[in-house]
Amino acid sequence: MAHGVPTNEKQQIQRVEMCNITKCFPGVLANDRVCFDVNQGEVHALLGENGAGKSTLMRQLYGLYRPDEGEILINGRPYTFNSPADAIEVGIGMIHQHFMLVPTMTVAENVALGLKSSREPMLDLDKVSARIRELSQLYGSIIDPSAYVWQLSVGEQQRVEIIKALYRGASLIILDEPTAVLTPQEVNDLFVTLKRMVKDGHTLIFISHKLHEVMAISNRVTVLRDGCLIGTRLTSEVTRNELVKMMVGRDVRQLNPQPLKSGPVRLEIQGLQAMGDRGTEALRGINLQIHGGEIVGLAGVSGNGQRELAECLAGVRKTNHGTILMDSVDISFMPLKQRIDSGLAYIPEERMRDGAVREFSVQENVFLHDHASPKYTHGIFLDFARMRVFASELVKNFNVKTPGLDTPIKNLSGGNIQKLIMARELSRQPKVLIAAQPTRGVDIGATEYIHQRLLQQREEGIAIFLISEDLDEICVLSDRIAVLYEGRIMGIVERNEATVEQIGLMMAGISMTEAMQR
Amino acid sequence: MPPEKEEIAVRTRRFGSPGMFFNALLPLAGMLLALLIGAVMLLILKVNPLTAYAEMVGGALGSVSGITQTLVKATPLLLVGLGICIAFRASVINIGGEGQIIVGALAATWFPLTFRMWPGWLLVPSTLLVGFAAGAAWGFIPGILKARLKVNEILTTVMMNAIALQLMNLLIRSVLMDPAGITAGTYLAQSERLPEQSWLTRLVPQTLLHTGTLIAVALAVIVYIFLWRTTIGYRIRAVGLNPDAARFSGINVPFNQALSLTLAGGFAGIAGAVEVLGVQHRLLEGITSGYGFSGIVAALFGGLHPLGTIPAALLFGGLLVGGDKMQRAVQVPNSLIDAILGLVVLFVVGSALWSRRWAARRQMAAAKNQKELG
Amino acid sequence: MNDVFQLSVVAGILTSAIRLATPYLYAAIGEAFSQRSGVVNLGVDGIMLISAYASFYIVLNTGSIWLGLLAAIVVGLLMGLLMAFISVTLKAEQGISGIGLYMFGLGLSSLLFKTTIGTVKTVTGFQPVKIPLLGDIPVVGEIFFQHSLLVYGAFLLVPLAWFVLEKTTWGLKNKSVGQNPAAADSLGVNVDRVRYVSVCIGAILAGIAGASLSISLLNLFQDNLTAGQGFIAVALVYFGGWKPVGILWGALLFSTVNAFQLWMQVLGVKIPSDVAIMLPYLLTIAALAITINRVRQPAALNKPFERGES
Amino acid sequence: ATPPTAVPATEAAPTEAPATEAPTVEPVEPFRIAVIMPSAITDMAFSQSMYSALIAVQTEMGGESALEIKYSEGMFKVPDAAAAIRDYASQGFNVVIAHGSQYGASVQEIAVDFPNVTFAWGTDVNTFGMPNVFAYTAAAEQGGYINGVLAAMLTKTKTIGVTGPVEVGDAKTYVDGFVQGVASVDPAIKVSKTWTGSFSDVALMTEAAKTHIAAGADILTGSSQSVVGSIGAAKDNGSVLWFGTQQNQSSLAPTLVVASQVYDWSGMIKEIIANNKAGTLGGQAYVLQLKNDGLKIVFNPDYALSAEIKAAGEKAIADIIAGTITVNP
Ligand SMILES: Nc1ncnc2c1ncn2[C@@H]1O[C@H](COP(=O)(O)OP(=O)(O)OP(=O)(O)O)[C@@H](O)[C@H]1O
Ligand SMILES: Nc1ncnc2c1ncn2[C@@H]1O[C@H](COP(=O)(O)OP(=O)(O)OP(=O)(O)O)[C@@H](O)[C@H]1O
Ligand SMILES: [Mg+2]
Ligand SMILES: [Mg+2]
Repeated sequence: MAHGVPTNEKQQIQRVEMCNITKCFPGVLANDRVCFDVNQGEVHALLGENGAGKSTLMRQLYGLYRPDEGEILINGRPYTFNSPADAIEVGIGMIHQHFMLVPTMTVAENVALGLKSSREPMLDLDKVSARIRELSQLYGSIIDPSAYVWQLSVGEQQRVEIIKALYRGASLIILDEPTAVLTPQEVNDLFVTLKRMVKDGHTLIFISHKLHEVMAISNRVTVLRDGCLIGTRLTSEVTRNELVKMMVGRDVRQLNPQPLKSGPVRLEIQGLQAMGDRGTEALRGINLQIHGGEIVGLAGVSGNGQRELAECLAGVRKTNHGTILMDSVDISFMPLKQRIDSGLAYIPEERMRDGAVREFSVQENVFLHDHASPKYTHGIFLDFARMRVFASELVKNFNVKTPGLDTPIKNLSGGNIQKLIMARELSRQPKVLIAAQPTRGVDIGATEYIHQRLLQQREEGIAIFLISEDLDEICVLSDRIAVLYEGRIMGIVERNEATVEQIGLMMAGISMTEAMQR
Repeated sequence: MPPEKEEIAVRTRRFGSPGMFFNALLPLAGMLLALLIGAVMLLILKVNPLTAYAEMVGGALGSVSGITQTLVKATPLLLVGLGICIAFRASVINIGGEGQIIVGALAATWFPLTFRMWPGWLLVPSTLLVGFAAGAAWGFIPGILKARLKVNEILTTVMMNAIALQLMNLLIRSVLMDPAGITAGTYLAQSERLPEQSWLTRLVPQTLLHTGTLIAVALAVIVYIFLWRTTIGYRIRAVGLNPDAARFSGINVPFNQALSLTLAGGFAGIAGAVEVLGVQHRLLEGITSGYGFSGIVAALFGGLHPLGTIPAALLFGGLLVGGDKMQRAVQVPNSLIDAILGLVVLFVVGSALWSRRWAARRQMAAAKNQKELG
Repeated sequence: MNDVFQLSVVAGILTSAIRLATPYLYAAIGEAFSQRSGVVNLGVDGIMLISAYASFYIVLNTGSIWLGLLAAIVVGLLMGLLMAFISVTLKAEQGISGIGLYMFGLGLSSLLFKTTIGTVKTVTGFQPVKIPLLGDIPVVGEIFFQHSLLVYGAFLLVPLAWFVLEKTTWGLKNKSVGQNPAAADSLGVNVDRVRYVSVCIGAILAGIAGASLSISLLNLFQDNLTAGQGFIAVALVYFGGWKPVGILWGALLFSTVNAFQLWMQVLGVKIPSDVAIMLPYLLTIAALAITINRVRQPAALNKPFERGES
Repeated sequence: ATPPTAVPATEAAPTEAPATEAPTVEPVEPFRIAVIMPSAITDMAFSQSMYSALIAVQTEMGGESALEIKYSEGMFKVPDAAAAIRDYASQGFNVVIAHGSQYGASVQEIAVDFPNVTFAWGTDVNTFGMPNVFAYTAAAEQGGYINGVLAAMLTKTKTIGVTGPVEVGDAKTYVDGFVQGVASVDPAIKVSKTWTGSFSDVALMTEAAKTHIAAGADILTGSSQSVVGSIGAAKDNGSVLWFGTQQNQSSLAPTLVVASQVYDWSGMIKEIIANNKAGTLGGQAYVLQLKNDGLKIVFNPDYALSAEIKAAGEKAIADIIAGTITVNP
C-alpha cells in the first residue's frame, strides 16, 4: 500500500513531481536521472523518439515499475508505488499505448475488474453499466456496456480505457500515445473530451509523436531523448522546429513529392465483397485501379473495411465476390504464398502480430517469406552465408538500428521493427505494395525515413496502396485518395483536388459531390 | 555496427559466455536442495543419507555397468525428447509419447517376426523405419484432428495413450502372443523372441549398451540440423512462435502443426523400436517404462534443443539408474526414489527464474557502465 | 445384445456412470479453475494420489470420514501451494512443474503407504445416502439419489463452480488473469495472488477427487490408486472448453461409455474386451471432433506473468 | 499337460549340473537371496506372495543370520531389473530370483556370466538349458477349478462374476480353471467375465465388480493387484461372496471371502536352497501345484462354509492331485 494515503477521502492531486528517476532494463538505461512535474489542471505533453523512455517513465508513476533510483512526490509527500493498485488509490489513471483490455470480456466486466462490487462477492454489473453510460455520455457518446471488447472499434476501446480511469476516480490521467490509432474525427472527439476533463479539474499527461497535437492541447512540453531529460518548455514559448530538434537532435525535412507520370494499371479491384470478423458484410463492392508509379491512399475511419480490404488483397481473407487482378492476372483465388511469389508485398497493420516473429532474430525475420527461395537454399537446407550477406545489406541500407543480426527482433524499438519489415517487403522488388498503417506509433525520424522509401519505390514504378488513418500522411504522400465508408468507396480524388476537411466529410459518409460543394 | 563487434556477439551466443557457467550451477543447487529433502526422508527411514547418495552416484557413474546402464536409459529419453523438441517448437503439446512408443514397439515386433528370413543389415534399418512410421501414424491422428478440426491435441494425445495400451493388450494376447507360452499353458503377456539378426549390436560385452544409443545421438544432430538449418524446420519454428505472422508469410500453419506431431510420434516410435530391438528383444508389457512422460521432462530440461536434450537425457537417465542402485544398496522402498526425483524436477525447473534474473542483472550493470563510459 | 436396452441395464449403466464421473468432476473442475487463471497443472494425478492416501490414513486411524476429507483438503492445499510457488512465484515452465509434482505425489503416497500402513486394508468411508422422497422414485431414485455425499458434492460443484466463475468479482479476476494478465495487473489486480488462489482451489478439488476414491468409492488405498485418472481429468478440461457444464458433459460421456462397455462385457457381448475398453477414449475424441463449437483456450495459458513483458 | 514338479526340465541334462566350484557357503555366513519383483511387496498379489514366502523361509531357518534377503520392488522396467539382477549376482548372492516372466531374457544373458550363482525366474518353465537357472510357474488353473466348484455350489442366483485385468498369464489360466470348475458342477450357471485392461486400475475394477453385482452375480472372483477393488465392492454390498487367488485375501473382507488359492513359494524356495547347497545350481523347472503343496486352498475360518460343500471342494482337490481330474490352462 502507498505510504501516507489518507484513509477516508481521496485527496485531490495538486502537484506531482518525479525527481531524478533512473530505470534500467537488461541492456538499456531507459530513464537516466529524469525529472518531471505536473500541476493540477495542466496538460503536460511528453515527447521523444521511439525508445526514448516515455512509457517507462510513466509506468513508474503508475506503479507498474519501481524506479531504480529517484523519488515520486505527490503534493510534496514521497510515495512508493508497489503496484498499480497503489497508484489508483491516490487517483492516478493510465491509458496504455497498447490497450489493457480483456477482449473476451464485456465493457462492463472490463471496467468492473478489480473493483469492489456493491454486492460483494457477487458481481453487480447493472450498477456498473449504469455508471458507464453516465460517464460515457458526460465525455462523449454512449458505449454499450454489454458489448464485448473485441466487438469494439479501436476508438471505442480507447474510450473504454478512459472510462476505466474515470470510474476509478482518477484525477491525474496519463495518456500514452492515445492518438496513434485514431482517425482525425476521433482525435477531435478525444480532444473535446480531454478539454472537458481538464475543465472538470483533471490533470493530464499526454504522450504523442504528433507535434501539432502537442501544440494544440498542452500547456507544457517535456522532451526525452535516449532516456535523458532534454528539457521542459511552455508550449506557448516553443516552436515546432525547436521541439523536433530537441527530440531528434537535427532538423527533419518536409516532404514535397512531385507528380509523376504513372504507368499501366498494376492492381485492379473489381466488385470486391467480403465478410468481416463479426460475420457482417465488411466490403460491399470495391472498385479501384492503381497504376505503377502511383500511390493511392485509402482514407477512412477505422472499422470501415480497411483491414478486410488489405487482407483480401493479401490473400488471408476469403472474398465472397469480385476479382483482383495484378498485372492483368486474376489472383482472386491464388493462395497467399503464390501471391507473394508473384510480386505482391504486404505490410500488415498489426506488425508485431502479423508481420514479425518476436522471438526470431533480425535475420530470421528478414526471410519470413523467402526462406525457401532457391537464392538462399540448397535443396531443403538454408544457406546461412548468403542469407547473412543479404540481411546485413538490408539492415545497412534501411538504417535499421539493431545490436546485431542475431538479436531477437522483440528487443528492437517499434520504429526499427517497422523499418525492418518495410525493408523486407521492398527488397523483394514487388509489383504491388500494400502498406497498412506503415508509420503508426513510429517516431518522427523513422516516419520521415519510411515516407522517403515509399516515394522512392513509387519512382521505381511500383503500385502502392497506402492504407492509413493518419490523414496528414495520406495527403502528403498520395497521388490519389480513395475514401472508404462502410465497405464502399465514397469517391476518389486527386491530391490537390480536395481539402482535408472535405475528405473528412466523406469519411463520415457524406457523398463526394456533397462534400466537394461544402 | 562494426563487423568485429557483431562477430563477437555471434561467437558468445554460440559458444557460451562465462555467465553460462553460473547458469549451470543454479540447477545443480536446485538438485542439491531436492537431495537434501530426500536426505531428511532417508533419515526418517533410518538410512544414512551419505551412504545412500554415495551408492546413487556410484551406481550411475562408478562402474562400466553403471555408465552403460545410464546410457541405455538415456537413449529412449533422448529419442522421445527429440520428438518433443520438434512438437513443442511448433507450439504443439505432445503428451502422447507413451502411446507412440507402444505402437512403435508393436510394429517393430511384428515386422522382424514376419520377415524373419531377411538378413540383419536389411532387417534392422527397415524395422527402425517401420517403428518410426507406426509412431508417426499415431502422432498423425491427433495432428490431423488439430489441423483439420481444431481438436485440442492435449486431449487427443492423452486419450490415444490409453487406446494404444489396449491395442497392445489386444495384440499381445492374440496374434503376437509367444506360441511357447501357449504351449506351456502360461499365456504370458509377451511376444516371441525376435530373430537374432534383428537385434541391435551390443557395444560393450555383458552390458545392455547397444547401437541404438549411437543412433539416438546421430538423430539429435539431425534434428538440430533439421530445425535450424532447413526450410521445413524454419517453418515449424515460425509456426510455433507466431502462427499469425507465419500465416501472413504464406506458411501453412495447420500442415506444419500436423507435421510436427507426426514427426514427434515418429521419434517416440523409434524409441519403442529401439527398446524392442536393443534391450528386450521381444515385446513385453510395460515396454514404455514411462519414457513418454520423462522424455518431455528431458526435452524441457534441455531447453527444447536437440543437442541440449542429450545431457538432459543423460542426467535423467543417471538419476534413474543411481536411484535404483541406491534402493538395492540401502533397501529403501522404490517409491522414495520417485519422490526424490519429483523434487529434483520441481526444484531444478524452479531455479530457472534465478538464472534469468542473474543474466538480466548482469546486462543491466553492463548498460549502466556503458552509459557512464560513453 | 438386446439385454443392453433393458431398463435395468440402462439404470445400471447410468448409476455406474455417475459414480465413475465423480473423481473426474472434482479434478477437472479444479483444473479448470487453475487453467482459467493461466496455469496448466499436469500434477493433478499426483495430488489425487497423495490426498487419497492422506484421507485414507486418517479414516483408518480415527474412523472419522470428515477428518479424512479435511486431510485430503489440507494436503491438496499444500500441494497446490507447492505448484503455485514453482510455477507462479518462480515462473517455471508449467508443463515440467506439473510432471514433477506428479512424480512427487506418486512416489510419496506410495512411500507413506508402505511405511505407515504396509498392506491393503479397507475402511468404512462415506456411505450411500438415500435422499428422502427423491430416492424412493422407482429407477430414477436408484440412479440419481442413492449415492454417497461426495458423489452428490461432485454434481453440486458444477453449478457452484459456474456461479463462482461467472457471477462473482473473484471469477472475473480469475478469468482476466488467464486472458490478459497485464490488463488485470494494470487495474491493480494482484495477478500472482489470483493465480495462487486458483491453483490452490484446483489442487484442493483434486485432493477431494482423491478422497472420493479412497474414502468413498473404493474405501481402500493402494499404490498408484488413480491409475492416471488425473491425466484424463486434464484432458476433460479441454473437452469442456474450460466451462463446468462442458466438463460435466465430458465426464458423463466418458464414464457412461465406460459403464456401458463394462455392461457389455458382463452381458457377454462378443467383442474383444480390449476394444470395449478403448471405447470411452475413442468416443471422447470423436465427440470433440464432431462438435463444432470450439472454445479458444485462455490466451495467457501456460504463460508466466512478469510485469513489463508484454 | 502340466509338467510335473521338480523334474529336470527337458533341456537340462541333470548330470551336467554340478558347477565348477562347490558352493563356498561357510556355516557361519548367512545364505543370501535377492529377489526382483515387478510390483510392490505389499500388492496383496503376485509380488507379495513371493516376499511373504521368503520371509516365512527366513523365519523357519532362524532369521537374518541364517538367510539374508534383499529385494528390489516395482521393477516393471526390464532394463532396471536386468541391472538389478546383474548387480545382485556380482555382489555374491547365492540365489537371485527374477520374479516376473518379463525378466527371462535378462536372466538368460546374465546367468552365463555368473556360473556360480543360482538364478530362479518365473513364471515360466524354460531354464534355457542352463545349469544355473531354475524356472518356476504356478498351475493357477488348478486352484481356479476348486474355487469354481465351491462357487458353483454356493451361488443362488446362478450368476458368477469374474473381474480380471488383461487376459494373459495366470490371470487367464486361473479364470479358465475357474470356469471349468463351475461347469463341472452345473453347466447352466452363468459366468460372466470383465477385463479392465490394466493391472492397476482399482477404480475400474471396483466398478466392474459393482456391475456384476447389479447384473445379479452373488459370487465374485478375479485376479491381479487391482482386485482389492472388487473385494471392496463385495464388502460394500455385504452379501456377495469372494474367492481369492495368489494371496490369502480373507483379511480384506473377513465374512465374505470363502476361500483363496494361495501361491506358496516357500517349499520351492527351500528346495532351491537345498539344491544350491548340494551343488545343483539349476536346470530344473518347478510348477506350483496342489499336488506339491505349492498351491493351497485356504478356507477362511470366519466364513461358515457348510461341511458338504467343503467336502466337495476337498474331493476335487484330491481328484486333481490324483490326476483323475485334469484342468486345462
Ligand atoms: N520491459 C522492458 N524490458 C526491457 N527493456 C525495455 C522494457 N521496456 C522498455 N524497454 C527499453 O527501454 C527503452 C525505453 O522504452 P520506452 O517504452 O520507455 O520507450 P518510449 O519512449 O515509450 O518509446 P515509444 O515511442 O516507442 O513508445 C527502450 O529502449 C526499450 O527497449
Ligand atoms: N522485453 C523487452 N525487451 C526489450 N525491449 C522491449 C521489451 N518490451 C518492450 N521493449 C521495447 O520497448 C519499447 C517500447 O515498447 P512498447 O511496448 O511501448 O512498444 P512500441 O515499440 O512503443 O510499440 P508501438 O510501435 O506500437 O509504439 C519498444 O522499443 C520495444 O521494442
Ligand atoms: Mg511508449
Ligand atoms: Mg510507440
